[in-house]
Amino acid sequence: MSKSERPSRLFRNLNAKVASIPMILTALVVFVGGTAWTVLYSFTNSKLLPRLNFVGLDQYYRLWATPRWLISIENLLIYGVISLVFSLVIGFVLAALLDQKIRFEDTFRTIFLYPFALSFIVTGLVWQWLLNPDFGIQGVIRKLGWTSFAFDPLYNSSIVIYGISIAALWQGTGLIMCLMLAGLRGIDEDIWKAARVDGIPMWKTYLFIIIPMMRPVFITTLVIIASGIVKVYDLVVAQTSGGPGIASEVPAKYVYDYMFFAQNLGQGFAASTMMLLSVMIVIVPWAYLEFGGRKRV
Amino acid sequence: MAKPSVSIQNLSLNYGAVSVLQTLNLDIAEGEFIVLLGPSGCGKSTLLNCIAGLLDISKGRIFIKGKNVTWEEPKDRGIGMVFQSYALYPQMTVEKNLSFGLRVAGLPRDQIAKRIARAAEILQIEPLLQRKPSALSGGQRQRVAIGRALVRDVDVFLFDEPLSNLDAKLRSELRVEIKLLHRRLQNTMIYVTHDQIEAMTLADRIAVMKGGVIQQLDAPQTIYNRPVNRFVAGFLGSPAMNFIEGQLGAGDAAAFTADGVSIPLDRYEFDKDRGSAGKPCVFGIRPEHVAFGDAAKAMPFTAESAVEIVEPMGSDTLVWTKLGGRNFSFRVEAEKTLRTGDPIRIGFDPARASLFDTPSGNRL
Amino acid sequence: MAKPSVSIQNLSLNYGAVSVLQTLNLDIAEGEFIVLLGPSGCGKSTLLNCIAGLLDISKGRIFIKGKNVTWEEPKDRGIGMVFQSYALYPQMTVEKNLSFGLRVAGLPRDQIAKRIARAAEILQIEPLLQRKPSALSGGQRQRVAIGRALVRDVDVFLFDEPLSNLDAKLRSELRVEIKLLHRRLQNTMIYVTHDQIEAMTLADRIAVMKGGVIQQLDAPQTIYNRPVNRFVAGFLGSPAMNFIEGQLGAGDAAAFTADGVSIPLDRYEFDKDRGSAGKPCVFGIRPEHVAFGDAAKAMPFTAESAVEIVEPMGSDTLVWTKLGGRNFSFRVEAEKTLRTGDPIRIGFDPARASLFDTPSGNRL
Amino acid sequence: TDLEVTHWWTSGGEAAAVAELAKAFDATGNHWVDGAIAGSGGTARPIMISRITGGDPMGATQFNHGRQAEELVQAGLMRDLTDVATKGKWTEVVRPKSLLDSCTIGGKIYCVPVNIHSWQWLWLSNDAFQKAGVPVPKDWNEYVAAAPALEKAGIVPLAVGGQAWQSSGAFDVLLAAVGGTDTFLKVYKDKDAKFAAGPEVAKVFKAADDARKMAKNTNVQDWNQATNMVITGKAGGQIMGDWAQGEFQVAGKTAGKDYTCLPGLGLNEVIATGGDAFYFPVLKDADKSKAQEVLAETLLDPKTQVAFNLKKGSLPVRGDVDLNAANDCMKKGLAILAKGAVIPWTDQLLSQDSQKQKEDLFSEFFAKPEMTVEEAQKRFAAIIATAD
Amino acid sequence: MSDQTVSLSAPSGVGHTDASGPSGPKPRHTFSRRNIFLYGTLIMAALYYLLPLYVMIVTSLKGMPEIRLGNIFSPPLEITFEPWVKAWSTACTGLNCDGLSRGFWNSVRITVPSVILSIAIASVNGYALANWRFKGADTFFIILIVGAFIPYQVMIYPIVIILREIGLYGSLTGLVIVHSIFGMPILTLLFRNYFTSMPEELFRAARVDGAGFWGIYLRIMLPMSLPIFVVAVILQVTGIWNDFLFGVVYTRPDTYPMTVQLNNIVNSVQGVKEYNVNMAATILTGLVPLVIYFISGRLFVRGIAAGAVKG
Ligand SMILES: Nc1ncnc2c1ncn2[C@@H]1O[C@H](COP(=O)(O)OP(=O)(O)OP(=O)(O)O)[C@@H](O)[C@H]1O
Ligand SMILES: Nc1ncnc2c1ncn2[C@@H]1O[C@H](COP(=O)(O)OP(=O)(O)OP(=O)(O)O)[C@@H](O)[C@H]1O
Ligand SMILES: [Mg+2]
Ligand SMILES: [Mg+2]
Repeated sequence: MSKSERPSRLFRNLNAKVASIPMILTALVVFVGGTAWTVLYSFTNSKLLPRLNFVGLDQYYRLWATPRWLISIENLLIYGVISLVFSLVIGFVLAALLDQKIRFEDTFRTIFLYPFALSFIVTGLVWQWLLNPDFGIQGVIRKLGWTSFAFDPLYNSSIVIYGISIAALWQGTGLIMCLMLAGLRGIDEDIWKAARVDGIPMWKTYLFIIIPMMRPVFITTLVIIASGIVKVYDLVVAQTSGGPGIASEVPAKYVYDYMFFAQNLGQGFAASTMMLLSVMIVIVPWAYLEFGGRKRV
Repeated sequence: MAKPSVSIQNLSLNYGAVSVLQTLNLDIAEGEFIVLLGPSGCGKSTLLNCIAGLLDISKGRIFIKGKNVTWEEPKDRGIGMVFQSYALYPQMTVEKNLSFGLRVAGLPRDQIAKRIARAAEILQIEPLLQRKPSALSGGQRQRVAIGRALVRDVDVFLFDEPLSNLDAKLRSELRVEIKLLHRRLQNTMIYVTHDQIEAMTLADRIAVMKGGVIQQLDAPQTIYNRPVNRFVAGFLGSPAMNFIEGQLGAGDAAAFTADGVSIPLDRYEFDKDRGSAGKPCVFGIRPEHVAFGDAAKAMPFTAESAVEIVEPMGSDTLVWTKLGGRNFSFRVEAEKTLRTGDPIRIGFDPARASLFDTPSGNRL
Repeated sequence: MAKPSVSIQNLSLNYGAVSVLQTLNLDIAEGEFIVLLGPSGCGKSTLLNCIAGLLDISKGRIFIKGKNVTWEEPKDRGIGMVFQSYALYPQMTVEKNLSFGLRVAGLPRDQIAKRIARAAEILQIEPLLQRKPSALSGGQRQRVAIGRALVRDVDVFLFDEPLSNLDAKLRSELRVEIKLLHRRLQNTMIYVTHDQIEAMTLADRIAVMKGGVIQQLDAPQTIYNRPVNRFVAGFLGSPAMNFIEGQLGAGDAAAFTADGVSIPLDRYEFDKDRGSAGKPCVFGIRPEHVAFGDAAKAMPFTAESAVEIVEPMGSDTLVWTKLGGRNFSFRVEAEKTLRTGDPIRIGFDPARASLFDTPSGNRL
Repeated sequence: TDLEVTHWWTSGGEAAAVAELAKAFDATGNHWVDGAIAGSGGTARPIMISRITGGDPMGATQFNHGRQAEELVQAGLMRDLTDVATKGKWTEVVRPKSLLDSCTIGGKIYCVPVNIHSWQWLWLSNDAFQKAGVPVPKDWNEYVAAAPALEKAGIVPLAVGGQAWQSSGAFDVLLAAVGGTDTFLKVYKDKDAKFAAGPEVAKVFKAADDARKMAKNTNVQDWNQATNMVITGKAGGQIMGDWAQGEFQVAGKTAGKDYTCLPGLGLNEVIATGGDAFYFPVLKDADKSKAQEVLAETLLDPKTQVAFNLKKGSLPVRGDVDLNAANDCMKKGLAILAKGAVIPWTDQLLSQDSQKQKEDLFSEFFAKPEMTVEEAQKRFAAIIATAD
Repeated sequence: MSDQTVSLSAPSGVGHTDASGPSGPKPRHTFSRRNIFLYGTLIMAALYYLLPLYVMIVTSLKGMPEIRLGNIFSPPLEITFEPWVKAWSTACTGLNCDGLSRGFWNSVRITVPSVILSIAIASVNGYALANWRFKGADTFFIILIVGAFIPYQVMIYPIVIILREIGLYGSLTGLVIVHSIFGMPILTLLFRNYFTSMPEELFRAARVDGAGFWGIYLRIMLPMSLPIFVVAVILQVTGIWNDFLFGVVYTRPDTYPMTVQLNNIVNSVQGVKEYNVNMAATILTGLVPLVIYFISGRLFVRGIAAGAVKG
């Protein structure tokens, strides 16, 4: 009855392993399997249905020769930079303001956060409307007498992606603010006191002391924002459907359109593989650093 | 008396309805080392923060160097502060940590360099200047934290439990360093702690606080030997003072009686009127003032008892026995070998004891 | 030696590439109170967790009551454990906390009630049974945590720094309680701490650890008076032992020489061969073994010096001076009044000192 | 039996037309479960395909007839309707014959065409031209000439919605109308890239450039919103398929009086035989399979054909039905059909992939004035070169 | 320093010339520059965030003629609830004219089990990852986290195949599984961080007490993780309720969730767009998550502080 032999590795922690089966299955079958499947079929000329008809890198050559894909990438970059920078800045500023022991903090916080409860579809619809040049903001201001006023980002190819960003920020900054607020609340009170005794002005304290200290929060936030950016789709569809022309196309939409609309799965898979590849290059090293290295008992 | 360096007048502070400090008065002389001692939550940090200007007070005034600073910003009060958690700016090097406040204040470069060099030399942290706080040991961090106050060239230093995050050995080392620093700089220092050894060794005067009120403000020896009330008596001293509850004896000669013991009090100096016989009171005597064996025989009061527990502490040994039905401890040299159950004779001189009124806890 | 209660054989534990415990052997007798003492990070908790079965060991075997439990689940090892942070289940009442393990094990109700009643009585926590941990004071929580181990009716108690979260006063009180508990239960107890007072007062034997290796395993007094190496010597004792670096003197009579002092060693008991003259070594003497003034004159070794710092600690006073170019402290009674700069004579008996080889740190 | 039918007919006129189908089917004792998916074929098709390939097929589903369902059929997911067709003598009644050809793969019939949609229409608002003080144009060239006058009157000359297929379709119409039937076939049927880069097609691109200039202030997305601009006189006209007529009808407008329709843009009166067809996925349930047959029959029933197509504004696929109730425009269409001036439509000629590429190109072309005609034509030729 | 004689309760002002200076709390002006800046900025920001909601509500209460007048910001002259009624019960998609009402119940039927299942799985995963680490667990977790970045569109096809293979395609169960899969990465991360931040000793104590994997989870960990559960529930309810893509791809018309219904209503343009109905439908669709946010916003922030961002 006394076990002097080391029991089999497989059966130690058995319950934990059993309980993790859904996770393991999801990770292996859905994410790894699905991805591998996608990559495999990106080398075929599958049309409506997946078929193993290998054509080498043809889909990729075509992908990178397609103006729409290039525009999508460019848009994603612009949208990504804008979303990242502005959500972080706005989110942080709002959080910092709310952290000043103000009155009605709850009210303000709720106001900033509520758009997050709405889907991108709804967000897109509302902002499409607010930005409609005829009866949105531009129309109203023109009616007030300023007839040369122009604010029609959704109908102007060169700035349409910024128009989409406005809506995205409206929807997403609330959550960022919450994360930042939680981070700010986690900062040692003594740091603030030390800075005050040192006579460091508030903004300098934030800029040079607090923000560098909140690095982990910023990283978490960054991951959340970034995963949202890569996936952006609904918002564009709801707001512009990629228009005017193809000025606001994004990669996720390219994937979708080519897989289902153009019935060219191979092309869609090639595009998704490119997206995955870029995501992996950024995420995998980060994930390993963040979750893989640190060991705990 | 000389103009006090820090003077606190009728200070009150509430958090909403909770009153943390109540009409507190405290004058601190130039160059004095004051320790605020008290249990957790008694308002020590609060008081320190009020002096630093980090909390808005509810009532009263604060003077530093004769100047009314009640409404001044912390940076304009001429104070430097060291925090329990060090509060170093983690992403800056030690040098940046030290210089940041000065740079913000717009001091010329060479001045900054000079001050840092001086502080680094005093604290012996020159080799660390280019490191980040995360690459420092606890003691080194603490030194940098002190350095940050040092470079500000201030009149008053405030310390909020600066050593409580360190281990015992480091703590005693840094204690000596702070003491030497004070001797060298001759600044006024206000030091918060709940460690009585720190308080005893560092302070010129100790302010023992409880519930936002200063219980006793006096030189360490006075506080140790003549505590004004039972709280102070019990709070200071490790091992703690022995307390025996009983009452003043009847009859002419003053005596204290409890469960089968009667301690003569003719050698005890009463602070005030001794009160009537039968008055309930508490008798307190410190373990190191209790003699045993032959030495006990010479004492004005002796009793027989038996050893209950022996706690060897290395340098000396604490022995627990019973007196007046209460656990009673006394200290013996480490060499003495006593065992549980040994019968012993103990004795002490009531002149070294303290007697407290039971209801109020005040010294009699 | 009787069959050991706990026996650890060639235990090794690595975290990945980091080896925390290295081929460690330890036999603990039935009813013994063993304290694991060592600086932070030396592997005390790790060792305890290995015994409890909370960590998977890399090599070696563990026996409890003669049974190989190396791969048993914690609950089947016959151990109870008390944690530093109490680890009470916050959402359960005290009673539920105590009974949780028993309920999990499926004990009958009346049995559970009986055991809880007994533990509550031993620990005097009957009135608290219906409270939640958040409504308890630190000391009470600690008692409940002990109670949780108690109700399990186990052979071996494991304590992981059970008192380190408490304040000094409570700590010394609970220390006594644990000692009494051990006396009453006569269980084997393994107690982790880095507080040397706790170790000295509680232990039958102390295992001093450093870097995952047991440096010395001995009775407290032996460890205190005859430390096997410089680490153990320095780690135990507060105030710490004075160390003077120098070398063995030349000539016939054994002596220790350093910066202008020569200490005769003829009364010192060498552990082994004393080694050749000029061998670098460290001389260590505890502050309480140093006499001063008239008493010093009687000592085999005396020296003149001057007072540098006086640290009154209430019960006694620590005085710092210089010897052999090094800071040197000694303890005097609290009554003695010394002031900085006073010239003094100090002396001690080298028989009470320790001498260590400089490179290896081992006792000579 | 309940039969779920998915389709993307959700605009006013379309919904009314579907109701006719449902009514007719329900009358057979079965029940039409409506599975409308709003948006356009682009939104709906992936859902339909996912469901069919995912093993949860609906009872019947709409596709444009042509090559959209080709692979599903090849994968054996679609039901062979040859028996029903033989029984109903479809080969005889369906007209033009090319329609049934699109449903035929490997000699078997897999779909039921329900209507003929032709893209080649220019819808003009009589009101708008009146307001601008110019006569209603008779063909594309006059229309282009009238554009400045319309603009001056604050009217958008040509309404082209933001959806990609609208601009792409408009170009195809111009290709057939301005370039002519041969040009159209040479480009799309023969996929002659050299020709597509040549001068004949350049002419069409010139016309497309005109169209883009005329359309630049449209600011709406959906085709029916664009149609609505024509209905309300906010726009001069729209190049749109005959389904636009349904909207005019719902709005209570009369052809000839309120609006004018010019098939083939008044230049080349042809009609493409695009349109919608119903496909029937293979089902396990025997009852449902039976109901599928009933539905297939119902769809081609002459009465249903009339009712449906009147509402939808499209032409019936049977030559033998009575369309007295048809309005002006439909009659024009029927006449052309009768003349046999028909061409196959791009859905039948090109794969969805090429269609999509084309859509991307023209959507960009219409939205981006900086894009030169030459560049657009070059890219167009490239698409044709790789088209299949 | 032996000569100082300071009495404890010296009357104030002794030895000071300056007895009349500032005393008591520093005066604070309600309209200080700081406050004006602070509240000014906050109010401006609040306006930006509220504007769309205002427009939505106002528009949904107007009749179409009033909307045609064009000023979207003006309050309704005549409040009408007809758009709401229409959006809820009579708006048409194709032949179905029962508005959002049917979708609402479908959404409930989808959301409730999905939320429960996904949180159950994720919390157990997080717990296993935090407390019962086994070899390779980290690798799976990293895969999961990377999976959070995969655009959903990419996964539609493989999932169709997977569901087809296990025969759950088109069923509610299938959709619930899909939601659980895609909710897993972020939720697992949240729970893992939360459980990691709980004292390890608690877990050990329970093991010594003999509780096993499930015993510790159910009896010790669960009762302590209310804050993170609140966050998870809020995130999942909003996420699943708002989902369109999965709802439309993996269900059939009789089980379409509300968002699909909304899309149908909004995109089924019948002549002119009925903005008021669209807006009412939009608000109705967003109502459930909105209400949850308004009620539990405070808990949300607290929970995030507890789990999502560790310093
Ligand atoms: N922001 C606050 N709101 C309400 N009460 C507070 C606040 N900060 C502190 N207190 C209360 O004020 C009292 C004094 O707190 P303070 O921090 O000064 O204690 P302390 O003596 O420094 O204790 P410690 O030794 O634990 O640091 C405590 O009872 C505390 O609960
Ligand atoms: N999960 C882990 N992974 C890697 N190293 C670890 C881990 N846990 C502990 N260690 C290392 O093991 C060593 C021993 O740790 P342990 O907790 O046993 O120390 P300790 O003696 O209990 O210290 P303390 O007094 O601070 O509790 C430490 O150096 C620590 O850094
Ligand atoms: Mg404090
Ligand atoms: Mg430990």
